Amino acid sequence: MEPILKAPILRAQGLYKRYGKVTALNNCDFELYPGEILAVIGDNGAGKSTLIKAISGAVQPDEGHIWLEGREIAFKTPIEARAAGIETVYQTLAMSPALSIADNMFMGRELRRPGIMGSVFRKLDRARMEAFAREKLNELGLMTIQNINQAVETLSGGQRQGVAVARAAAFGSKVVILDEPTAALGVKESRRVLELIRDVRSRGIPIILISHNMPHVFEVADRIHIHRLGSRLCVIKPQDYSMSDAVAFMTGAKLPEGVTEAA
Amino acid sequence: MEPILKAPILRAQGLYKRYGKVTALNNCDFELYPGEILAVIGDNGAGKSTLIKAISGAVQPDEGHIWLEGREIAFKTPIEARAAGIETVYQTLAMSPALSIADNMFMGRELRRPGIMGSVFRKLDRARMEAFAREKLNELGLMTIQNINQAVETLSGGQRQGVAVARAAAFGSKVVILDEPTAALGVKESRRVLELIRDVRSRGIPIILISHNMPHVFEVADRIHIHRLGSRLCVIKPQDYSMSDAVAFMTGAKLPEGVTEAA
Amino acid sequence: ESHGVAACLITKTDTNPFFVKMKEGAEAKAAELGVTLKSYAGKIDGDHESQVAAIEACVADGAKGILITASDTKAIVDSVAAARAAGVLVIALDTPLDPIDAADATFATDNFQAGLLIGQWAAASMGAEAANAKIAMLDLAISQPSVDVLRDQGFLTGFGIDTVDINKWGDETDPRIVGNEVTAGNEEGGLKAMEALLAKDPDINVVYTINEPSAAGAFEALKAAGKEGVLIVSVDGGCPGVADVKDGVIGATSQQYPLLMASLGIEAIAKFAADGTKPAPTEGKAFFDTGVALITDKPVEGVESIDTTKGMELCWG
Amino acid sequence: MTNDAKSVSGSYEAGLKGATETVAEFHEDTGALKRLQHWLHQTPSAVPLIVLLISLVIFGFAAENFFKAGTLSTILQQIAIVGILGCAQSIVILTAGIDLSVGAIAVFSSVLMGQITFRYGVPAELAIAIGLALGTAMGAVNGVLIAKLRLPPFIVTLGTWQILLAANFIYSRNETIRSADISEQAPALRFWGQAIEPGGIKVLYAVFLMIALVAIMAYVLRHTAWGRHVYATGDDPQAAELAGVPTQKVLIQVYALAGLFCAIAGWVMIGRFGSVSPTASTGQLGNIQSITAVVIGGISLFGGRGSIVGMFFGALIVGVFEMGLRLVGTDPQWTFFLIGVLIIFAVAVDQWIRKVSG
Amino acid sequence: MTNDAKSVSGSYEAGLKGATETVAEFHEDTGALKRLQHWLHQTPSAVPLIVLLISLVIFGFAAENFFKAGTLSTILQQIAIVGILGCAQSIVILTAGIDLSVGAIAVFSSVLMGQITFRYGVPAELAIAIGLALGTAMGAVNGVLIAKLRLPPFIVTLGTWQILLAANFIYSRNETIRSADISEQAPALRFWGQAIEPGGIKVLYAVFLMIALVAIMAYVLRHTAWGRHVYATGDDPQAAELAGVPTQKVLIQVYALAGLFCAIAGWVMIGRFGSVSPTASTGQLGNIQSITAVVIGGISLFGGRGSIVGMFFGALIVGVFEMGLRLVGTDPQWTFFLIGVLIIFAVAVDQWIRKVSG
Ligand SMILES: Nc1ncnc2c1ncn2[C@@H]1O[C@H](COP(=O)(O)OP(=O)(O)OP(=O)(O)O)[C@@H](O)[C@H]1O
Ligand SMILES: Nc1ncnc2c1ncn2[C@@H]1O[C@H](COP(=O)(O)OP(=O)(O)OP(=O)(O)O)[C@@H](O)[C@H]1O
Ligand SMILES: [Mg+2]
Ligand SMILES: [Mg+2]
Repeated sequence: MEPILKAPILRAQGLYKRYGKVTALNNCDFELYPGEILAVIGDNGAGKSTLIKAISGAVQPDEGHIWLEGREIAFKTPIEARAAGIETVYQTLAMSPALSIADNMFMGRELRRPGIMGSVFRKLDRARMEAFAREKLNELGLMTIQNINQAVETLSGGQRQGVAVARAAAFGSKVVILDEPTAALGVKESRRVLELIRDVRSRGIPIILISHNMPHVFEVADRIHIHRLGSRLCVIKPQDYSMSDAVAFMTGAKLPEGVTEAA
Repeated sequence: MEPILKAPILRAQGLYKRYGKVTALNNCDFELYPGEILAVIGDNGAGKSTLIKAISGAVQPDEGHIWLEGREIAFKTPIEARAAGIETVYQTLAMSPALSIADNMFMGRELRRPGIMGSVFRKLDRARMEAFAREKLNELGLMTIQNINQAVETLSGGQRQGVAVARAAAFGSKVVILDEPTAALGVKESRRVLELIRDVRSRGIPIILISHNMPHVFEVADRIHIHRLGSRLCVIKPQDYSMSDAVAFMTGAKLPEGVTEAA
Repeated sequence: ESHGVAACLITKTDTNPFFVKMKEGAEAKAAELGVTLKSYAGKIDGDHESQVAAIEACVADGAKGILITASDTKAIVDSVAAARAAGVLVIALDTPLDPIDAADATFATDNFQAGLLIGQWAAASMGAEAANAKIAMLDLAISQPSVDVLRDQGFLTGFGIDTVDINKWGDETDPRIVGNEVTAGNEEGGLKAMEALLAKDPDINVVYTINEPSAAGAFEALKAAGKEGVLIVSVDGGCPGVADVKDGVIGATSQQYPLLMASLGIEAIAKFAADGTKPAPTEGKAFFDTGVALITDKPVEGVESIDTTKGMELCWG
Repeated sequence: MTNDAKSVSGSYEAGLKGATETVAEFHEDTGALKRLQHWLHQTPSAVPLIVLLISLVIFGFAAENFFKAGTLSTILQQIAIVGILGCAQSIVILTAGIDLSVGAIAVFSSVLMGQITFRYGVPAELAIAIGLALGTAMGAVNGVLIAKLRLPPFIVTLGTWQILLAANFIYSRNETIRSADISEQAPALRFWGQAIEPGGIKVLYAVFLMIALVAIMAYVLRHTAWGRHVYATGDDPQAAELAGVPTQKVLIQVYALAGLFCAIAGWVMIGRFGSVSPTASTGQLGNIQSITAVVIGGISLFGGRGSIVGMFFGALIVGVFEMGLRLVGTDPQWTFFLIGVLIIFAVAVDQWIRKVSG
Repeated sequence: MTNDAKSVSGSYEAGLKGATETVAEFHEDTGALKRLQHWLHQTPSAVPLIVLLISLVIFGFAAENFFKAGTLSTILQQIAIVGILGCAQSIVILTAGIDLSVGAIAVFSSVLMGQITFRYGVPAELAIAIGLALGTAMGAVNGVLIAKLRLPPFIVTLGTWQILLAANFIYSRNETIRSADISEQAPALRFWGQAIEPGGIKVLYAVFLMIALVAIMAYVLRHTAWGRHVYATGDDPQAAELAGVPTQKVLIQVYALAGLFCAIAGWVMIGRFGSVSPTASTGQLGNIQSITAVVIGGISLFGGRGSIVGMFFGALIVGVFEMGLRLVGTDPQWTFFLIGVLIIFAVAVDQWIRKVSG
């Protein structure tokens, strides 16, 4: 697979984001190519989440430009990004605690009953939504969810994350962004998420995967974007480097060839 | 090391916890021996967090008994557990988002100024608390925290978890409980947490570690409590079984010898 | 024999001493005649909705008669009609309904007259200086319930100031008026309103107040500002108010007779229950006037008044 | 090094083979008590209903005239306005907001309908439509200030409460429009004051309107996407925004709809009182009354939790207390006192039932 | 299999050797504007202060009598009571609660102090002490109901508001104790009504008391463990509880302290108004007024954020608006209208400054 030849589907250049004294993004560049799985790795607090929030409209960068399929974009809300086909699982999961699993999965794109009940009375098709939610969760192996009408706040940490991942995978149409999707997941559930990621790619949708789990990253990623101190240090291919090289780069123990640290 | 010979420091028997239709703990037993690192592993939603919440007073079990150092206990609040020397990092981290890192680390055991300012005017010794917090975070390698007065809500997911872990490790006196302490942490930071866990044990304090990370579990645990469907399936020693056996037990792929599944 | 007769008293509020005394008068008379009396009140000044709810409760409870001091003289007319249709005798106390024949009878005081008396007294006391007066108007509430308007406009009329629209206070253009402020009819409101008006013009020399508690508050503000000898006039005639007239805090006040209204009302209900006769109005008026008297220790030519000793005998609480 | 990585996780993931795929099933307690508890848990509005029933029984014993059909229908008609304002307040509070201006919008709308008819000679039907539109607009202004400028709802509606109440007095020139005039010249204004009288028991149209509004809103909140968005917005606005709910739009719609409900309440007020009075105490007290109903009904002031049907029972509880105490003949100050006690008591019982059934 | 595991993570953790240990440092913008922004960010009470200064300037131009020492000291004395009630309200709101009963506690306490002195002939000093104790007890009852029974603060204090106000009227028999009697027989009751007059400008003791209370509470909230616990309790009560804050105890203490402040306000009321009156408007309006001050001062109604100094400026802003508008305008209805507009405007400016300085 050589996605580098095509034009990037998503590109960012010179992003800055400052929070008071803290600089979360510091002249950061970014590229995502069609059909690839791009992993983003970096230390805690390196600015990975801020980067993807800038892309998905959850945060407005102070400076910099972003292009989606060649057209410059500046999403003001995540809704705009979603409408453009970018689906994101945030690290904080972004779920309404008091609402049920199905409600959360279909938030903002609810299914309505067929016929007059749906078109005139705009009645939700709960049965269909619940069935869909149950199916997606089963695909992830989240068998322990005993009650599909449970409020999300009563789910275990991992179950909650599973719901968020299932939502993004089911609805993403252009780009799917996953911020540490397996952090709280068990062995079995993590494995399913990795399979799901591959599935999504096989549907031709590129994926941005943020993760601290090196084996996972090296297993599924086509390219790895290494983030350090608020900007992209380098992009490597998993075939060309070992995990310990990657770790050395992101923690500052080693510098990749051809790069000199700015600070 | 053969801790099995001593009396357990913490013991629980026949714990039940039901949430409406959901049974989170189902006749669960538990033992922790002095000076050991006990790992608790299990699927998402198996009831691990509920188990440790029952122990630490954050949740009251519907039935069952718990003993600390041979005396039966029934903590009504986490404060009572803390006063008894049990320090816990909850999966939800339990931090006040709007308060600073130092405020959060010392919540409930603040340091006061020496002399009359402290004893009469009860003034906090911010300088000392901040220095301590910074030191503990540095020990964890959380170098990217640029401002010790940052509100916790502005920290990255991993930074936040680091603060919670540092707090528990610094103050635990009898038992330290860690619920997925490395879930959001980077490679470097995770390594430091594992070192810290060993440190704490070397101070003679036993640790309960909940984790989905099998290599970590097999690396540091003295014994592994495998949780399944709300109760203890078995306890194994990492020397006696392989990781894939443990995974097989917890996901129900295999049954350990001498155990027959109840359901 | 009026045993077993149930009656209701519905006042505007039940925190204003005026209505508290009215209730006491009614209770005393009811006990004397063996009438069971239940009392209700609005929650705030101008609250006619609670009064409507109270009328409905009285009807549901099978009362024979209702005594009511209307918070809004027009707005409760329908409920009163419904009560009368259910065979209940409704008597308006203190304030006539609009139209006045909406009630079976009215035992009222004339609030405009009360204002008029203090206005005339103030003008006469000042003599020629009245042309240069600087007047502070301390009213009740911005919702301008009818007592508020009647007393205010009565005072201005008595003082000789053009009221412009007589159904509304605050629209006057006479430069002698420094300003209107609302007081909620208590000391706190009177004090704050007076402070504000003094900040606007420190030379105020006449203060109209809606009632005696607000007059007491205004006096505190004037005292604190070191201003002596300002003419304060008020309405009500409660015993603390008359004492304040005696002490020179208030120059003159118009006294009303809530106890009398209430006891007359109870008697009328007892009579109606006994033989079905309804009370008749005062000769030449559409209602039974229970009267107003000006109380002052500094009487002036041309305005009839009684002194505080007499006022103390007649005062109601 | 992909192979390397595979082997790393492969080293233990081998254990996954043959993992059970069945959903865990625990046997369910099916005792009657358990079921009751479960039902209470699932049906948040059941708790205020129980409190309501208890208070009905108590007053039935305490006041002899209480259990007459006339008394009960009077209670319903007395809460009609609070109930409609409560619909407005409920949706606002579900978004974690608060609307202190509900009463002011209601009174001002009723004054507008009346004055537009009588001052300018506009046909009553048109005046009503204008009044409803203006009420909606007032609510929408609240919504825009809250959603777009991100001002706290409490302070925005505190401001508009004062503004609208003052505007109401200024515009109406404190004039009450008399009931006789309305009956003669603009009976449409009094529409909701009409009643059906099956078996001599008078039930106002207004009561049916209130029940209909509650039912419609219960449906909308529970069964439409918009309803779910209202809950999500109140539950965790950031999460809702990230999950794709247009929270700003939802907020503006909610406040505008609340304004419409308030204007409807204003129209109902004309029917109920017969006249149009700018001094109606709903302007001052409508907010506290509606919030009380909402909170007794179990809707959380922090947003996102509770049901509008609960609000309806909450309004009824207050209505029953007030009427019951009036019939018992307590002195007004004692009535206030006891209503205060009972409000706390009602919520305490509610909380207790929830806990026991937790 | 420990060795096995070691090798697994060892396979990539080798890369950690030599990882940098320095803390990341970014250069900081040090322009004047940036610094101002930073200061605004760090000092939440600065924003209402700016709004206050702006409104002072505007009214200085608009009303000729505004910038006289007498006017300014009148403003201070007019907000003294609201300011003290605001201290009570601030600590309650910081815990994500609300106290609707503040005004009622204040009025009832003042009535108790007065009646205990005059009805039972108790020395005024002792009566004051009893009044303060009873006020604290009333607050503590709120606290117990909220913390122990876990009832919503809004509804508990709505209930106690009614209860205390009614008790106040019943106990006082609606009687006012006249100013002349107090001056003669119990001058201690009027203590806070005394004034110093440097250069002829009168400043009440009450004003100094208010400022002292704000200063003390600012210190306590910022610099003591208890203060931090108050913030944590309001911020996320579950997290605070898990982290070891005795939230129930904190809540009870907070409401009891609020009760004490209210009782102090009641004592101040006697000094300020001269007389003791159960009908004082503070009983009805004290809650809304104090909440307004708190919210304009930038304290979040959702708890955990804001400073009590901001509340002080918030109270001043309202005081300045009210006085300024009275000096400019004439008709109280229009004044009422404009105060509504200005309250919204003040908060909008506040929000705008925060955003710009974000
Ligand atoms: N709202 C905010 N206000 C202030 N600082 C912030 C805010 N959000 C993020 N930061 C800071 O920006 C930096 C980058 O945060 P970010 O969440 O992007 O890190 P990350 O790479 O995702 O880390 P992790 O792996 O731990 O999730 C951190 O130092 C964090 O403290
Ligand atoms: N408050 C609650 N109400 C209802 N159900 C709950 C509640 N808390 C937990 N549960 C349920 O109890 C079960 C056990 O949850 P728990 O959090 O203990 O799982 P866990 O083993 O810690 O899972 P994870 O690894 O994902 O953290 C789950 O099915 C969860 O949905
Ligand atoms: Mg992150
Ligand atoms: Mg868990």
